[in-house]
This record gives sequence, structure tokens and C-alpha cells, in this order.
Amino acid sequence: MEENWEPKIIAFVCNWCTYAGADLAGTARFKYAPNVRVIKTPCTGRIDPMFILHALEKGADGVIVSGCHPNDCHYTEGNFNARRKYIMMRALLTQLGVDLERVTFSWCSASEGIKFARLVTEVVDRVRKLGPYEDFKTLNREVR
Amino acid sequence: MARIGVFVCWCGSNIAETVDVAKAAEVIAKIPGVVLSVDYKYMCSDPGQEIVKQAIKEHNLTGVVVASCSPRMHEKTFRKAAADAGMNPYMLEMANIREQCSWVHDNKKDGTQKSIDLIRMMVEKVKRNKPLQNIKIPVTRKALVIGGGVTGIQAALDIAAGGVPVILLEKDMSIGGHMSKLDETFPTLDCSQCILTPKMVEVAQNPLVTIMTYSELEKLEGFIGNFKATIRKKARYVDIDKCTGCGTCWQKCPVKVPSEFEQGLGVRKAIYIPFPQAVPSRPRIDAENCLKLKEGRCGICAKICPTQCISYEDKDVLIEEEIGAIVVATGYQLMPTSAFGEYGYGKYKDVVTSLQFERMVCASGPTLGDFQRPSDGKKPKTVVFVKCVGSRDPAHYYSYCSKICCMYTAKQTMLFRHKVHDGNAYVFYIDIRSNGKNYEEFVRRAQEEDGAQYIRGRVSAVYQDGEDLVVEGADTLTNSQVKIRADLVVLATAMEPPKGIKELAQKLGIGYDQFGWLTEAHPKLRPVESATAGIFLAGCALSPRDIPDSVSEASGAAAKVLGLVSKDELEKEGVVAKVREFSCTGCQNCIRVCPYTAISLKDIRDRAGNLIRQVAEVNPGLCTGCGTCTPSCPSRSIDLQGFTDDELYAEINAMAELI
Amino acid sequence: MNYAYYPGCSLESTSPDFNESTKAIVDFLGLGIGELPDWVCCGASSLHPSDKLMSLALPSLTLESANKEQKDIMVQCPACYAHLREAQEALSHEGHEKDDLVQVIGRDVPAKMKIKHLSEILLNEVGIPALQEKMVKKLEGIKIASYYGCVIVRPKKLMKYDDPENPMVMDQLVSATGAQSIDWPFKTKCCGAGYSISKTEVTLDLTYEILSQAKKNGAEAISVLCPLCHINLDLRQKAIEQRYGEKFNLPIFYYTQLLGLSFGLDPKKLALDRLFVNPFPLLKSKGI
Amino acid sequence: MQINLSKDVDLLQFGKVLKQESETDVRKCYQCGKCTAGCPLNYLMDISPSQVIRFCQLGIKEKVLNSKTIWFCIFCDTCSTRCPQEVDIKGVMDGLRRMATREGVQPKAQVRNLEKAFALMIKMFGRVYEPGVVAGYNFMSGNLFHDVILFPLLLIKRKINLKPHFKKAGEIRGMFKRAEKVRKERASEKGKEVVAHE
Repeated sequence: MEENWEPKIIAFVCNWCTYAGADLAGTARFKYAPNVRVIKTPCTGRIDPMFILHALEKGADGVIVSGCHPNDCHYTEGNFNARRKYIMMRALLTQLGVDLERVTFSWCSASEGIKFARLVTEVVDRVRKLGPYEDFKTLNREVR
Repeated sequence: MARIGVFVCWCGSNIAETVDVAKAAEVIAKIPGVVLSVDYKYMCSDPGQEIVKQAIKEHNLTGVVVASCSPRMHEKTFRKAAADAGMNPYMLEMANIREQCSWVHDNKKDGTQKSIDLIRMMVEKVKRNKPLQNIKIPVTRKALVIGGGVTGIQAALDIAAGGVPVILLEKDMSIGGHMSKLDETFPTLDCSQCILTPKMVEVAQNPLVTIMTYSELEKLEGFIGNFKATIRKKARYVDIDKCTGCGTCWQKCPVKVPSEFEQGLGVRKAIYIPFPQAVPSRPRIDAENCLKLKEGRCGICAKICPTQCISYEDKDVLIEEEIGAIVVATGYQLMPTSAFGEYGYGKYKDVVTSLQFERMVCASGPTLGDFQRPSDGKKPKTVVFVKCVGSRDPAHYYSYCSKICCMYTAKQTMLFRHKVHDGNAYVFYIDIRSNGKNYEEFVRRAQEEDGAQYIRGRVSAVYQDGEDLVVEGADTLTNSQVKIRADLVVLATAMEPPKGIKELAQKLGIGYDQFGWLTEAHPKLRPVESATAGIFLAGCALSPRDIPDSVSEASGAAAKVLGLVSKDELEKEGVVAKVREFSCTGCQNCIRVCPYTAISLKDIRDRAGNLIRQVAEVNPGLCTGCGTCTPSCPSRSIDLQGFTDDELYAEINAMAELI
Repeated sequence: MNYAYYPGCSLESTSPDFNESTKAIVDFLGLGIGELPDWVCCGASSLHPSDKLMSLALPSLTLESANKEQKDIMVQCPACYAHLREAQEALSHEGHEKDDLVQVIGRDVPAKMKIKHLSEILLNEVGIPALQEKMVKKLEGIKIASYYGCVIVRPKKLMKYDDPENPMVMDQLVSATGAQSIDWPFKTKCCGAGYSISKTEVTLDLTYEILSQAKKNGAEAISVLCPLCHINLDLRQKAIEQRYGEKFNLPIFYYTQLLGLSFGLDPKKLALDRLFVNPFPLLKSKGI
Repeated sequence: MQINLSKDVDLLQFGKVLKQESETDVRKCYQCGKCTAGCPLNYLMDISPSQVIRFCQLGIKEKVLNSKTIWFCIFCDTCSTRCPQEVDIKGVMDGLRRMATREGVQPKAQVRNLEKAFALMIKMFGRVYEPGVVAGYNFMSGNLFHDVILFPLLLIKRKINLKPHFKKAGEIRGMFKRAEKVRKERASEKGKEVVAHE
């Protein structure tokens, strides 16, 4: 493990619940680990499982996917689609030998600023324990 | 080649404290494609916005990133500024370095690094953003109200009051709904007819309202602002335009049938009007029972009709209407006594529903208000009212509370006591739900002034014993069984969705719950909207409600309709899905996952008009830009504009390389 | 049809009349239902509350012997019916209960067979038309109240017999004989059999209600399908009349006896002479 | 009566055991009283069925285990059949009886002797030999002549066959033993001492 390595976490969140939740964490000044970069999508339904793979491939060490709680979806059922895809995704990831510990799916509403803060810190700690994610990068190099 | 301008905000000390804004701007400036990167104390202030506008013009920027607070805060502000400077607003993005950076981290090094990354990601996105146009949809200035009960009537009146033409659609032969069957209403005890019939007349006379009775929705096509409704006018065998409602026909008609309006307690003829104040007060022939239509005999009505308005050859007619917005006010129906085994499966004549009771005491009822029990016409001295029959009973019927029974039962005990001064009224209840203006006081009055005997407990069984009915109940407050010999038992049976509601909901493409109640777009903040744009809901179609609630919802829905049709064009954000036709295989995955039925199949034909293949097509009017369709496409042929794969992958790459 | 007959203890000892009339009509109809060899007590309701395990283990043995014979089970006593069903449920659902059960019996017992009450078999598998073909006597003019008691209809989930509020199985069979089965509210009211011995006066209280309701609704006789109900309504009718000083004189038939009569079988074979409330005056008065 | 819920009650423990024994969830009950209303034996009971459920909800074990009600319940199942909340009241009574037996609470009604008599018969003969039951019951309940008047009647009608029949008696005795064993194990799992029931 290289010196002073810091885990890179990328979070795919929906605009209506989790992004707002993340904003609330800000307005309420809940501190959390700085390792996360948020990518906003309209709805978790928009999040393509390939995003997760791509993120890992491009050097993220962990991924968070988060959206509205079941039945709270701004688009009524987008998050259910997301959940279905995620279940499929987990199977795929295990197939590919990716440690599921690196990919976290969590509901987080616009009122759950504290939950978002905890989620991030928690994931960062977990991934820090797992160490940097090399497999795909090495794979890429081999391919090239 | 992209020419991006980046503007980093201090937000006073809010950002500047934990982010070295100058350094950030400086690093960002090195990114290829960034032609300008500056920082400023308050970007959102007027001078701040001026800086952006100027820059856009001077450096003729193709894209802008404002790194400041959350886009939820100021995206509109800055996009407007960009538009003013002649740039497509969708080419401006915001990097959230306040709520999601400076406010949640206290180490300046981290803060600065993260801000740089966030801005970098947005720069990469903006490079790939495409200018989008807001979508404009024409609107038909005409509304359709489905259901002619008090809710539908109110909605129609309010919409018409806004100067918009309305069609009031009613499946029965007269408007008025359940309210027209009630005797007096809680908590004021004013007579239902007296307050409803004027409204019925008003709506009938309103030039902007077209009432279509004995008609149902056959088919609905189109989308918000542009619906095409096909309405089936069922054969009535009476030309209601020629008919004067003189009544000769139904006086002479020889056939007697139990009256639906009187809840089977009275009789009507085979050609009839349901009740004297019916609107329109025009009869129809009931084909199942008319001798002429059944066996070809009789035909008196046609012979004696002074205006020759009766035709036995009458057929259903289909009418097409262009509609801008729809209000669904289909109401409810009451469970019949025959549903309840322990209460005799409806075989005891003197076990009646609350609605039958209303007719029994109503001055315009079958007995003209003389209170008699159905079996032998005897005046009941002891009446037992049973609440929560079929409601709050997940084991056998419905889990929900029917909401209005507590109040109308209290009312009915009063009506009874006003008819029979020395009568005994017993009420079996589990809880008394009287949360409304003057409701609790009303229930107290029933007990304190009109002497209704309230017993906390459910009734286990009712059975006939000679002339009387025996009610086996419990009083849970003294923990004893109670037996009552009653002359009449009134069951406050559950309200349930009307027959055929699911079929209607499917025609409209709106949702309903496991019982068949229609579901609102949001239970708190969008209570009178369906999830389908342009279709609104009101009254008991959603779930049990009392008259005040239904009427206020009617007005609410009407306001929504007026808001919608007030403009000739609807404008909505350009963030909608778009199909790449050449690669679309027509697999219909997107159609399946779309929550808004916004996607459909479109034929592609050659010049000769032969069908070559089918591809998906997005209706921008219905699309809400959720993007669920995009990941579902195996050939990457449908993409969400404003959040395209290209743009999002760019963000991922930028992030991953930098952090 | 491939049933074996499980009489149960009551029919063996205190209710031979039910037993005999059952055998009589089964033979007459040639249903080919023989008695199940070495069946044991079902551990009926009075063992049940104290000892759940045994109350499941005992009937399991009977299921086992039915299994050996590869036959479905035909029952008459509702209590046995209930207990066999319960055992079947327990055996066909993996879990704690089943494990214990297997441990007690000493082996697993497959329990796939059908368990049916004769009245169901007659109504649904033989069918009213087939029965009526064989009927030589119409029991016209007798008003009969069909009384089911509680056990046969409740709990519905377990028994799957008929609507617990207003069952019609027996009514249909009774009216098939030409008799008039009356509609009355106490079809499934409890007769208190559980207390027949330990707290007789309770039983008397409950049965009194049932008898008087039947009479009020114009019944001249009552038809039952449960041996315990029968004992209480028949054997104890005198005691009831004494306790409440009210004459009922309602003959209590087993539905099998009524069917037997309409088939023209010998009253002796149907054990009508064993009823405590003498049915013959009534039958004579109706010319049967 | 005063109950100190924060002190006198072990709701969790009691609730767990009760749920196991009765296979139903008393928390569903909203006290509509339909069970009480329809119970044919309520007039004998010290507390009504709905009250039993209520005390169970509150976790007041002593009250229910010492009530007459659980022993008077005759399992006619009218309550459970009509309960709007799918609470198996009969099941609860049943469970409470077994709990009482286990904890050695003296039954507050006579029915138990009859059960013992039945159990005894089955042990001895494999089938219930009813005259024996009655005799046995009378013996245990110390009322030797109860119902004896009926015997001559029964005999006249040949309604009692006097020879007991032996069916699998040996095997069944074995089963009783094993059942005892299993019960003990289960009980010890629950960490409760068992009052054997014979």
C-alpha cells in the first residue's frame, strides 16, 4: 500500500432525497470524511450498474448508491427499479470477484442529513480497512 | 473546442474559511478548455451575476461552472443570468462546494482538494452538455369531470367559474350521487336535499357545463393538455331533448321493480326517474325489465308519450371530446348487509344498512318519512346501531376505517329519537372518531340531549327471535356480555371503491391501492393529483371522506385544472429522455419500466408505407426526466438529456483520476 | 373413491347408533369403505389442552396406518376429524413442532392422504342426484333443523368444511330426503360438550338454548353429525326439560339415520331404537 | 387494582413465551370485545376473554394464569373465527393453560381432572373407554356418583360397550414417556423447570 493512501469513494445519489439529505448535512454542519465525491442524478432509477463498475475501474476504492426510501420516490417507482438492478449487480460483482463490502446501497431521505454523514464516514472506514482497490486497474494494464 | 468559464464563490467566509478559493481557481484554470477561472466574494449577488454575464459575452463562453452553494439554492438564479447573457441555460452547472464541502469539513487542505475535484467534475460535464430547449405543450381549454356526485358537481362549478368549459360525466341517469339519498347531514342537521338540489340546478343551468348522464368513459388517449376522451352514451330509449319530463309514461308503466335509489325499500317503474328532483328530470327505460324490450309486449309509454320522444330502437352512442384536464370524482359504494354472515347474510329484513336507514327516515323516502321497519311496517321502538361493520376488520373485509360512520351514526340516533321520542337507540362502537369542526360536540349532543346509549364493544351476532332481533354484543367497559332485543338493527357497513373503478383507473393510466382507492401523487403535498400529469382526484374516489372534505378537495382539484388550462402552452424543463432511433431495437424494456407511460412504440415505414420496424418514442409531455429508462436499454438507444451517459461517465472519470 | 373408515372412540363406545347407521348407509350405497385396521384414539379435545404433543402424536399413528393401507380417511366424529387434520398439518410442515413430533413417535409419518367427513363425501363425491336415485321413501313434511356444532366448522382454516356462520352441507343432504330443513340461527352454536361430564349444568344451559331456538323456528326434529352434540341433545334432553320445566320432545337424528330411512333401510339397522327421545311417534304421524 | 407496569411486569419474556405457546400475536388486539360478545361461557368467567387478551398485552402473567377463564374456555373457537384482527383467542387460552400447567398453577376449574382421566385411559388401552373415563373422573373429582344414574339408561340402550379394547397400548405408553422427555428438553431450553403432568 502506497504511503498516506486515502480511499476514494464515489457516491451516486438521487436529486430529491439523498442529494437534499447531503445538503442538509451541510446546513446542519454534520462533519464527515472528505473522501467522498457526489454525482447527482435525477433518480436512483437513472443509475446504471455500469457506473459502479466504471467507477471501480477508474480507480474508486468504494461506491455508494443512495436514494429515496421505498415508496418515497419522487418518480413513484424509480427506486424500486434501482433496487432490482442492485440485486442483480451484487450477483454480478461477486461473479467478478469484487468484494461487496466496497459497494454500499442505502436509502437516505432529504431529512436524514445525519444519516448521510454517518453513511459516508462508515463507508470510508470500511474501505480504508479493505485497502486500495487494484484488481481492475491491473486488469486494464494487462489488457493494454 | 469548449470555452468554459469557472466562477468560484467565497460565500463570505462560509466557503473561504475551509477552502482556499484562490488556489482552487488557479488550479482549475489549468484544465484544458477552461478559458477563465476567477473567484469572488458573493457570486449570487447582483455584481456577482454581472461578472458571469460579462464573462460570457467577452470570452464568448460555451459553458459555465459556478462553484458555490447547492444548485438547489441558486441554480435557477445563475441559469437565468446565463440566459440573459444569451447562453443556453442548460450549459451552466454548479459545483456544490458549500453544503457538500466547506460546511462538512474543517481541514482546509481537504476542503480545497475536494472543491477542486468537484469543480473539475462539473467542468468535464459541462464540456459535454448539449443546449436544451424547454418543452412547450399546447393546452385544450376544456375539462372533464368524471362522477356527478357532490364532489363532481362542485369541481364542475368551480372550473366553470374560471371560465373554462366542463363536461360532467355521470354513469347513472341523474347527478346528485349519494348525497341526494341522505336525509339530514351532520353536524348541522340541515337537510341534504335542501343544500344539494340548488347546486344540482345551478350546475345544470351553467352554460359552460355540459352534463352527460347515463354515460361512461370508453377510452382515453393523449396526455396532459391534449387528452382525447371517447364517451359512451348508453341507450336510454328516451330522447331527453324532446322529453319534457311530464311523467305520463312512468305513471302508466305496468312494471314494478325495486328502486335502486330507495336502496330496494321502495319500487319504481320500468320507465322511471330515480327521484323527483333528478337532474336531468328525464326518464330512461330499464331494458332488463321493460316488457316491450324483453318480450315485445306492452309499449304503452311510447303510445301515450305526448312528445313522441320514446324509441325502443335506441342504441349506445360514442362521442369523442378534446380535453385538457380531467378530475376523477367517482366516489364510493356501501357494502350490502348480505356480506355479513354473523349478522344474517341479509336474510333478516330488519337488519339494514345506514343508507337504507337514511331512506327510511327521509321525508322524500318510500314511506314519506313515516318511520316503519321493512319487515312488517311496525314503528321500531328499539334500534341498535352497529359501527365498524366490514371496516377495521382485516381478517374478513377491510383494514381501513370508513371515517364517516361515527358521525352519521350519531346523526342517525338523533333522527331516530326525533321520530320516536320514547325510543331507545343503542350504538355499539370501538372508538369514536369525531375529529372535525363541531364534530365532538355533535356526538356528545347525541348522547347527552338525545339520549343515545353508547356501548363500547363489537356485536358478535344478530339473529331473528320471533318478531324481534336479538343482538349479542359486549360492553368492554364493564367487561360483560350484553343482549338487546331490538326492532331494527342498522349496520354502518364499510365504504368500498365503486364497481369498475380498477378498469376505469387502467383506462386513465392512474394508480390505485390494494382495495381500489385511487392513489394521490403525494399523500401530503399533492393530495388531489394523480401520478399522471393532467389527471386530478377528489373526494371518496381516494378513500372514505365526509362531505366537507370532498367538497374542499373538489375545489382544490378545480384550482389545479384552472392553473393548468390558464395558459395556452405548458412549459416544462428540457430534461427529458430521447431515443436514438437508428439503434433502437424496439425491445420495449424502457416502455415497461417507465412509471409515466411516457414511452410508446412508433412504426417506421418505407416510402411505400410498408412497416419496416418499430422503435420507442418518448412523449416529452409525459416524460418527467427520471431517467429510469436509460439504464434499462440494452442497446444504449435511449438517453436522458441533461444527464446523458456521456456526461455522467465524464464526471466519474474526472473524479477518479483526481482525488 | 378410496376411503377407510375411522370411527373413533365415541362411535365405538357411547355412540354405536351413529356407527351402525353409518356402516348401514355406506354398505347400502356400496361405497366400499371398510373400517381402518388398528386405529387409535385421536386424543380428542379433552387431552388436547394439557398435552399438545400427545394430542398430535396419537392421531399421527392413525394417519400412519391409513398410509400403510394407502387409503384416504373417512371420519364421522368432528373432534377426530379436527385432530387428524391438525396432526396432518403438523406433519406436513417442517419445523420445531414436526421435529418434536417425530421424536415422540420415533419415526416420520407421511401424511399426504385426504381426510374427509362422510357428509362432504356424500354431497361432493357421490352427489345429491345419485343419492336421490337410491331413495325409496320421501321424508316429506318433517321440519328438521340441521345442527352442526362448533368443531366441524371451526377453525375454518383447518377444517375447510363449510361457512362457519351458515353451513349448508347437512341441510342439503337433509332436504334431499324430502324433509324440510329449516333455516335457524344456532346451527353452529356451541353445545358445551366439553363439560358434558365435568360441569353438566353448563352443558344443560347451552343445549337448552339450542333446543328452544330450534323449536321456535318450527323444528320437529334435529339432525346432527357429531356424537357429543347428540349425547347432549338426546341423552340429556330429559334433564334439560326437568331443569327448565319446558317440554321439547325433539327427536335427535344422526343425518345418516335420516338418509338411511329415505333409502328404506330397517330402523333397527339404523339403530333408531337406541335414541333416547323416541322418534317413532313423529315418524308415524308423518306416515314414514 | 393497581399495576406498576415499570416494576411488576416482565412483558418481553412473557410475550415471547406466550407467542410460542399460542402461535398468535396478542398485540394485534384493539379490544373491540367481539370475542367476549360471542363467548358461550363468558357468564361463568371471572374475567372476559377480551380482558384476558388485554392482561396479556400488559404482560400481567399472574392475573391470567390464575383466572378461571382460561380453564372455562371450551375451545368452540367462535372468538377466533369472528376476531377482526386475526388474534387466535382460543390459541391464547390453550397456551396459557399449558403455561399454567408448566408453572404448577392450580387450575381454577374442575375440567383438568377429566383430561387426566382421558390421558390415563389412553395410556392403558390406546382407546378411550368412556365408562372408565367417567369412573376415573368421578374418582379424581371425589364425586363418585356423578352421572351414575345415566349408566343403567346407557346400558339399556346398549350404548356402552364394557370391554375395553387394547390397541398399540405398549407403543403409546412409550410415546407418553418420550413426550415427557421432549417437553423437559424444550422447557430446559426455555430455562424453566417443569411440573410433569400425569
